[in-house]
Amino acid sequence: MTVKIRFFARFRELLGTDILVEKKSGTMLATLVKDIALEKKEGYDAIFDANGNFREFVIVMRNGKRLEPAETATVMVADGDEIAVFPPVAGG
Amino acid sequence: MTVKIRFFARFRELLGTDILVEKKSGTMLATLVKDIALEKKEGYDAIFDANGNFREFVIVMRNGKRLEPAETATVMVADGDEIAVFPPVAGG
Amino acid sequence: MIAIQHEDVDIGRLIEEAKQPGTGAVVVFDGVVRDDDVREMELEAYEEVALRELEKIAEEAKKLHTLLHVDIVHRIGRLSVGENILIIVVSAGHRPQAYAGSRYIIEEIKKGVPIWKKELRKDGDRWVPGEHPHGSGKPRS
Amino acid sequence: MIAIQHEDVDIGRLIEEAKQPGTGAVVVFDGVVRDDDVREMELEAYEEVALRELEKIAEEAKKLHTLLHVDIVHRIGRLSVGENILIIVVSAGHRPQAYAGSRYIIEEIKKGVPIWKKELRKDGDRWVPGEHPHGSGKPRS
Repeated sequence: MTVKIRFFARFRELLGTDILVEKKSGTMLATLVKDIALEKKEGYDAIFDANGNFREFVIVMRNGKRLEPAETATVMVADGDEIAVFPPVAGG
Repeated sequence: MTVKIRFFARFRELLGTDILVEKKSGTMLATLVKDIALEKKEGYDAIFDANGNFREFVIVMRNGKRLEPAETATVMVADGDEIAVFPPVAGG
Repeated sequence: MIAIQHEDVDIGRLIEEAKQPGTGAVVVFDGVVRDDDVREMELEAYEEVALRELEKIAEEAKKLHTLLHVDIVHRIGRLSVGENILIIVVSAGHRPQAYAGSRYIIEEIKKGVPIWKKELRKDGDRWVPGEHPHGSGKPRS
Repeated sequence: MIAIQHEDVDIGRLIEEAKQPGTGAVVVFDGVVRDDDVREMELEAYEEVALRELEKIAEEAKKLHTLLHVDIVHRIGRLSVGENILIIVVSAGHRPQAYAGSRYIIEEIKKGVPIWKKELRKDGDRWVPGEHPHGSGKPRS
């Protein structure tokens, strides 16, 4: 199955964006993001804490809907999902 | 001496405006306005109460400075004065 | 610009001119002739005094709310439904000052600037009563 | 119009179009690139989600503050000092609703719309931190 990952702002600068990932079905959302982020230590450290959990300020969306941090460890991604990971917003 | 009286809004419609009055010096401001207003009963009644005092909401200015109601009875007009008499403002 | 005039004004241009160095927020208030059974509005001012009061209010607003620029244009004469009556443009470093300064100016104008409005209504003409209660609605001079 | 776009917009035209029947007050908020040692600003949005959030905020503001019309235009891309970042135009029957509605919209945008700003500064670039404290700054979806 194919999942798209979109990073924004600082995370985008560190890790790129619109990344298409081929994964086995059954992959947890947090695991998927972690695998991508691991490609660059600075990117990983920006998003995950020392225990490998999303940092408290990090926002994760799946298909445009925000997930609670706890959910990210238990939600499985599905074919065609769009996962967005970004820092607190600063528009306006 | 010559004094100019300016009425505004409803008072202007009733009494006209930019009225030049020739008076002896020593005339009190209230007296001057009353004399002019008496020319039309509806105008007089709009500005003065049954006791001949300025109605409480009426605003009186002399040369662009507001006078307290009590002052109007004791202030003498001087040559070249501009007296303005108007209802509460409603701009904006 | 602080003005009492018959002509309308180009708000877009005022906004551009309000962008003094340090500007992060511009707030515009535009008061418009509302169609409550009104065909037209006739506005009248004690012009010299009204202009002086607007200038005072602009200076006070700048000081009280750290505004960088203030425009107040109050129109007089005959205006139709939808036309601009009063345009206030303020700029500030940040939005709280810009909103508060804009609001301060309109409230002070309603309270104390000698301008009057007459509604030319389908059911007859009517002088608009001041918004402010008995004893207010008086210029502060 | 509710839009996220590179292009600037003609605020004067938006004001005229905001004058729906019943309008007595139009309030415009214009957020501008401020020259705090900034040369330019680079804005980025999660466009589909940000647009949806702006549409929601506009609908909420209309209901909560009895607004007659709402425009929100948030620009993205590279903007220079003095350029418009965010334009909010609202109309209402009376000024308290127009001011409150305008303010509601900007505060909600700051809280929860996925847009980010990077300052290109004389002393290096910097992502602007969200105004909202830890735990906020999250879209409400």
